[in-house]
Amino acid sequence: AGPITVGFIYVGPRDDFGYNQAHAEGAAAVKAMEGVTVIEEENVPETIDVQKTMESMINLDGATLLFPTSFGYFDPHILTLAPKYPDVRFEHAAGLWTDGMPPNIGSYFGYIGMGQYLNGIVAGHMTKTKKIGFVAAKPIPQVLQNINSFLLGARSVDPAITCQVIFTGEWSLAVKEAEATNALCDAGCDVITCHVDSPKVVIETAAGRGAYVCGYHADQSALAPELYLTGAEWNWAGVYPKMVQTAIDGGTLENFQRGGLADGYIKMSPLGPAVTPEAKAQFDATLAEMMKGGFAVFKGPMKDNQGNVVLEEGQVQVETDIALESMNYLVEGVIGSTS
Amino acid sequence: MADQVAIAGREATWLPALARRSEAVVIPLVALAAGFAIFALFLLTQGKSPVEFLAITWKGAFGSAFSWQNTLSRAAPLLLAALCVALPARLGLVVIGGEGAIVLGGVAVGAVGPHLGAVPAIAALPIMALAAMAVGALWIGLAGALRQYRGVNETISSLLLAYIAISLMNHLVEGPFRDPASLNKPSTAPLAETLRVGNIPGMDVHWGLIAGLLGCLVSWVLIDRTTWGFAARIAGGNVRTAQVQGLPVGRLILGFTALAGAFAGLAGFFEVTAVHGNANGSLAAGYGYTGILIAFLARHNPLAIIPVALLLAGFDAASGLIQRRMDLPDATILVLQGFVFLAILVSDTAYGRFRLFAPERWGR
Amino acid sequence: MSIIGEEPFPPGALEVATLGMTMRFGGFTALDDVSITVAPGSFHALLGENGAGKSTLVKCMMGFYHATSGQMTVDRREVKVADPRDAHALGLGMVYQHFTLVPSLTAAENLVISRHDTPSVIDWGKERKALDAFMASMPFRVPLDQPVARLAAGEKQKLEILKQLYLGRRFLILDEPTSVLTPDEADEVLGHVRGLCEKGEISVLMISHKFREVTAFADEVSVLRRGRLAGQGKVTDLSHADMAAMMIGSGAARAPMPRTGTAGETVLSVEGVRARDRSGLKEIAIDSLSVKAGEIVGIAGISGNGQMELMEVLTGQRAALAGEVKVEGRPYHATRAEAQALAVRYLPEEPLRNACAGRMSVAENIAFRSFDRKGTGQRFWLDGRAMRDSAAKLVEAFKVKTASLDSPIASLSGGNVQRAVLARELTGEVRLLVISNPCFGLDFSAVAEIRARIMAARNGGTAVLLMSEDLDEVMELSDRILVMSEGRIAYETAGQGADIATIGHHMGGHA
Amino acid sequence: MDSDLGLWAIPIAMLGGAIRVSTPFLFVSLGEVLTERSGRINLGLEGTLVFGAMAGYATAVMTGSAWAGVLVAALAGTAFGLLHGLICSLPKVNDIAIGIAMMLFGTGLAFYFGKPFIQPVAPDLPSISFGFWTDVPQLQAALQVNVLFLIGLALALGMAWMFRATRVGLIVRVVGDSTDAARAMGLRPAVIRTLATAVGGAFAGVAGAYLSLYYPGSWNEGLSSGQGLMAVALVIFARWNPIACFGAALLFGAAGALGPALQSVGVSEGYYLFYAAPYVLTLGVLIATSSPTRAMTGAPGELSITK
Ligand SMILES: Nc1ncnc2c1ncn2[C@@H]1O[C@H](COP(=O)(O)OP(=O)(O)OP(=O)(O)O)[C@@H](O)[C@H]1O
Ligand SMILES: Nc1ncnc2c1ncn2[C@@H]1O[C@H](COP(=O)(O)OP(=O)(O)OP(=O)(O)O)[C@@H](O)[C@H]1O
Ligand SMILES: [Mg+2]
Ligand SMILES: [Mg+2]
Repeated sequence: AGPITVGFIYVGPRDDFGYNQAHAEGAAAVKAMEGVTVIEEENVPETIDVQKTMESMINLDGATLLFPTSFGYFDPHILTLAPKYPDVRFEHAAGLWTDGMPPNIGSYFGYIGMGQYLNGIVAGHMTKTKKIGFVAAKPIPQVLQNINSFLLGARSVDPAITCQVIFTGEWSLAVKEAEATNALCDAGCDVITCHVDSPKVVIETAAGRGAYVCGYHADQSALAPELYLTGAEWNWAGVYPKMVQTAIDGGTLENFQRGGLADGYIKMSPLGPAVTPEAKAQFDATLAEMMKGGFAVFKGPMKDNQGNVVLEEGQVQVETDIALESMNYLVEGVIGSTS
Repeated sequence: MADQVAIAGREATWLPALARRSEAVVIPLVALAAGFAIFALFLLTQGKSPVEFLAITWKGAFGSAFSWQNTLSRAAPLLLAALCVALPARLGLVVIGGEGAIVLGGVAVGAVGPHLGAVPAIAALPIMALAAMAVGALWIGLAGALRQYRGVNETISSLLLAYIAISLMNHLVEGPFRDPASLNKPSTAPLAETLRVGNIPGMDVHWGLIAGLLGCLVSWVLIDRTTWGFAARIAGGNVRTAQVQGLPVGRLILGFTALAGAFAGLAGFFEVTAVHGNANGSLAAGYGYTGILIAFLARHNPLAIIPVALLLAGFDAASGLIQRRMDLPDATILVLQGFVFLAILVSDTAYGRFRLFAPERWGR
Repeated sequence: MSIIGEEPFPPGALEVATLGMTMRFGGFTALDDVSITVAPGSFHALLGENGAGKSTLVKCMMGFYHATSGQMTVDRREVKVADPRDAHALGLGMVYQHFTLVPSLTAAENLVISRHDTPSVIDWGKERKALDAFMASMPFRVPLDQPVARLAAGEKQKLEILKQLYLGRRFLILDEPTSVLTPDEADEVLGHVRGLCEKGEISVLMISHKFREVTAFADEVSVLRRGRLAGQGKVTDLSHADMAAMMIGSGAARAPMPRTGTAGETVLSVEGVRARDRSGLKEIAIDSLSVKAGEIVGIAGISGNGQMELMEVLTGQRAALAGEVKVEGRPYHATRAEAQALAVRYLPEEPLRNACAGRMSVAENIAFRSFDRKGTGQRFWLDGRAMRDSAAKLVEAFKVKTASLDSPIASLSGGNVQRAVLARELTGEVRLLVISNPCFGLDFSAVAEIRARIMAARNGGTAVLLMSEDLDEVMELSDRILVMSEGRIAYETAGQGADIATIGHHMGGHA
Repeated sequence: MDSDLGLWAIPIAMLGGAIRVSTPFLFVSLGEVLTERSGRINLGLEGTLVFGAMAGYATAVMTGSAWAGVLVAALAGTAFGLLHGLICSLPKVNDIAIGIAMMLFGTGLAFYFGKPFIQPVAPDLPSISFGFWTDVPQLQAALQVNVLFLIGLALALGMAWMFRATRVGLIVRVVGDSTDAARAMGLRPAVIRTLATAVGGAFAGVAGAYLSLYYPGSWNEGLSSGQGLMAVALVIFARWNPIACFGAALLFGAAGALGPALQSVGVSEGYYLFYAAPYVLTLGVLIATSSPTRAMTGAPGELSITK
């Protein structure tokens, strides 16, 4: 196998302390490999622009492996282009490849909900008000799963804990994220995490109000060294070089690929100085359990916050369960609604 | 005033006419070059080669068949978005909320499309286009009506309406109109394959481009060649005069703002039918705002919109290549656009200064 | 600026003189070797056609323009005036042809800010006391707390003059100061100014087109023609005919306009019309007004008494709250179709502001009436060639001076804009012509020509409604004269033998 | 800690939101009031604001002083205002179009030079606690008032006084209302407009610094969501009156806090519609206070968009 050109496309700036930065760190790891040329483009919107960017990378730079990393790039943009360029491999984060889709598409992702469950455990130990908060962008399955996991982690400590969620409606909207964080603090939440593209604003604002924070996407401990508890991080730097190596070696990349803590897809930020020994103990124990694989956060009986039963007694959804990727409810104890 | 003589109308020959017309071409071109020149200095301060930059920009925007198609694809929605500004401008209205009409036009298609399964495509496509245009017309027409009947400044009302439209769009595609199967990207239900608008034969550019070009042409004919357009120009030139002449100023304002909105709505139609296949949050891509700039650069002349939109789309198309090849940040192209557009707009001051373009001052 | 170290000028009226003043704009000589002396305490009139160079001369004196050559002296000392500030420092002041008050500022604010020594922080309590004291010493006054935009034109003109006096000017230039005043008001204002001259407080140089005022108030007169000094003399030595001859050259005495035919059927009738005025606070009320074919009905009145609103009702720009306008017995709402069917035409005042689109070409402006007509039907496609052809004919017939048919109409001089508008509105059949101040700011020969055309239309059977603030014009043209005051028709008289004093009194609202 | 305020949470959150969010709107609109009162419109303040945010943040990172950041943001804003003012002094140049281009230009330069400053953390501007009298933590938080907010309030009052009772203020009004009158007074309208535009730019730069150095308090490319443009619109809403600008900015900030506050008390359906509240409210007030027959009161006579 000869030299190979790999393209990375980000929807925002690549150093956003968040989603894009996590991918860019993966790209940096690929760049360090022998015989690989990495090309990158940032701030590419989810319109015809991304189609043309991909084509431009293919046609003008000779890229044969693409990592368009934003959720919204998959349908229709990657699905449109893949049949046109059968020799190019499109690897998409979070997409849901199903039978019948072009074979040169791969969709990979990590079980980051596990990380939010661990966040929740620490939060459950640290909260005094028994109320924790979540700043969320949009009510899509991945976000709902994160919110639910966060609360369920906390409830594994104390079933009386509730989680308040506020949706900002956009993946990146600094002032609204700050306002949402303030509203959560006003509502009495004393541990806060989030799922937006760039958690910097949420972390800084919450810490400014004296709340504990749990990180997301990347390590934000530098932003609030005292109040940062832990965080659910992507570990693309551990994943991408392997995928690229497989491509160079002519091996086959899976169309559908997922991984968790055990596979090195995600990792947790080191526990912060405020974390109590009890919290650390449960965190460590659960983490060890998860590293064995097959951990289940969602176990019946379980109701959503409208009172409907979502999982029957005995029903268990382990981390690999594909049904988790179409979650459309908030569990009992989450204050908020999905629409 | 010895030089001003009563003249007969027949003096026009081709040379003075050409001279008078060429002013509007030569001045912007010189300004364009000047803008590039200033930007070249900027690049030098950044330790980059302007020559390389220019070569890459050319390559990325117009240097190959692929690049041309890249540019044309991006130009398609911009043409229609710019018309949404240029048409009311001929009536003296500054409408800056075209974005709202684009996104709501798209939502209309996303809402109507899935119910047209039983209708043959030949009828369904026009129905969807009409729905998009009607919603767009309503939205911008509302700004026109508020101006006409309530005296509300249309610049601010259209801007507010655009923000409202985007919120409404998000609400609808993530709420009432959401397809439950759209997981990670909340959207309306996907359009049937038959209801998708494809590419222009032989090109990798969708039909929206043709619609945009036709829109510009039709607008030009309307403004320049019909009595309606003439009436609108009178009203735009001096509304008091238009009233004294008994021209229906209110109807002209409503008509032109509605038409402008319809063009923007049509842009939304193509975004959904040709690009996304459903309506979702990506409809708010900022085309409406880019359209403002294009319309002003084109001095609200519908035909001039075409080259200006191509220039802008070309910059956009080249932007990625510049990032990748020259290791410059993506904002470089914004800086370039800033220099170029300021230069072109500043060149407005040069009109009427040169004897070369003013035949009546020749030989003096 | 005056030379440093020299003594200040003694108090009281100044003598101001120009010596061989010449001003060129590119190749065009607007002012050619003009020498004028205004004696201290004298009231000097400056006459001339439009474009003769009057404004240019005074602008050079005030430092707006820098004369190409020539000098200026103040109390026999040569002075250099680099900008208006220098002129002000010397005690020179000017009231402009167009108002230079700031509309949104109150009268008090206008006065205080125009002082050269306005303090950085204004103590309004103190200023008001000083202003009240100043006002008390004046023969006429103006409300101080109203924004100027709400003052009537007459009040604005008074305020302009008050402002100069407030600023302590000792040499005053007045550029057509009375065009918006009633004869009574004009007499009052100019009489007061003349009184100040006689007291030796100021000298005055007044630009005017009105011989009556020159004769009544001025001591001396200078006449400019095409930038040259065409004559000078004591007012007592000159007749109106002499002055007119100096202005337009070889004695082109005008024959009185022929008035032929008698009035026919009623064309326009206005019954019980009520409408809000601009401010929305007052109403205009026209109980009954009619104009017959072949008749000119003149409406006299000071501006701001509802003429503009009446014009707007007739042109459809302002909704009537009650009443009915009929043309040829049919209700009329001023739509384009009605105006075309009934042959109703308008000549609004300030044609560039109200009857033209400044940036559109002369040919296009001339086509405003007819661009959508094709014979008797409607036209959808524009016919550019026909527009140009007919514009070319009309430009020639009405002697519109323009560089080209494609020049923007805003680049034409005032008189030529009015000619172009006349060409448009007087072409074809005209059954009703509604006119407002057709000759405002135009010169002598242009005025004569325009009035002749209006008279010709009347003689041809057109019904003409003429609103004018120029009483002479109303007197000269009208068959019947109405006076408008406070939004109502206050007086009516036949044109023949009307008494100017009575009309003036009704205009002022006292009678 | 008694933290459950029930529905009281909403007005308190709106109060806090008004205080936190209004400052950038306030500064930009005050700057625009000054500029428009001089007869010029500057639609490009969004670009100035974004550049000010970047420049202020970068300076604070490099010097360690947030106030130095504010100063540099003001200077950068002055430079943009000056450029806009000088360009618009040229005959025939359209100030609306230049404003739109300046928006692009300022944003472009800010993004270009701002890349290295997305990551570093800058010191924040200080705030003053006015909530000492209460032990309701929400109220205490809401009454954390940044110094710039107070400066903005003082500026609004000061500008209102300036337009009424100082020579500078009257001169700006003269120039904005009638070029001819200004010339006749021996003023130089182009110079005065350019200076007013420059100072207006400085205000917008400070608005940007507030965003990056206080709330939300970091620099990234999505920092401004159109505050600069919206604030320019608020000026018309406030009828060119500085004190009304203060009210408009507060109202807008409070309306913006409504969405998150409602979600936090459990009203969470249709939050996008609540997010539209500031715009709907502004439009509603505008419609209610406009009239087709009366001209806009307070509009400077020389302003191109209201002519
Ligand atoms: N905007 C403009 N562009 C070009 N030329 C102009 C412009 N405005 C005025 N002019 C020219 O300046 C000259 C002076 O115009 P002005 O209205 O003072 O004429 P005037 O001497 O009063 O003539 P008239 O007797 O016809 O009123 C005219 O020759 C006119 O063509
Ligand atoms: N700035 C200028 N540039 C070019 N030509 C000018 C300029 N100002 C005046 N002129 C020309 O100089 C001549 C004299 O104009 P001026 O304004 O002095 O006339 P006027 O006697 O005051 O006329 P009016 O009665 O209309 O006020 C006119 O022909 C005019 O076209
Ligand atoms: Mg004059
Ligand atoms: Mg004139």
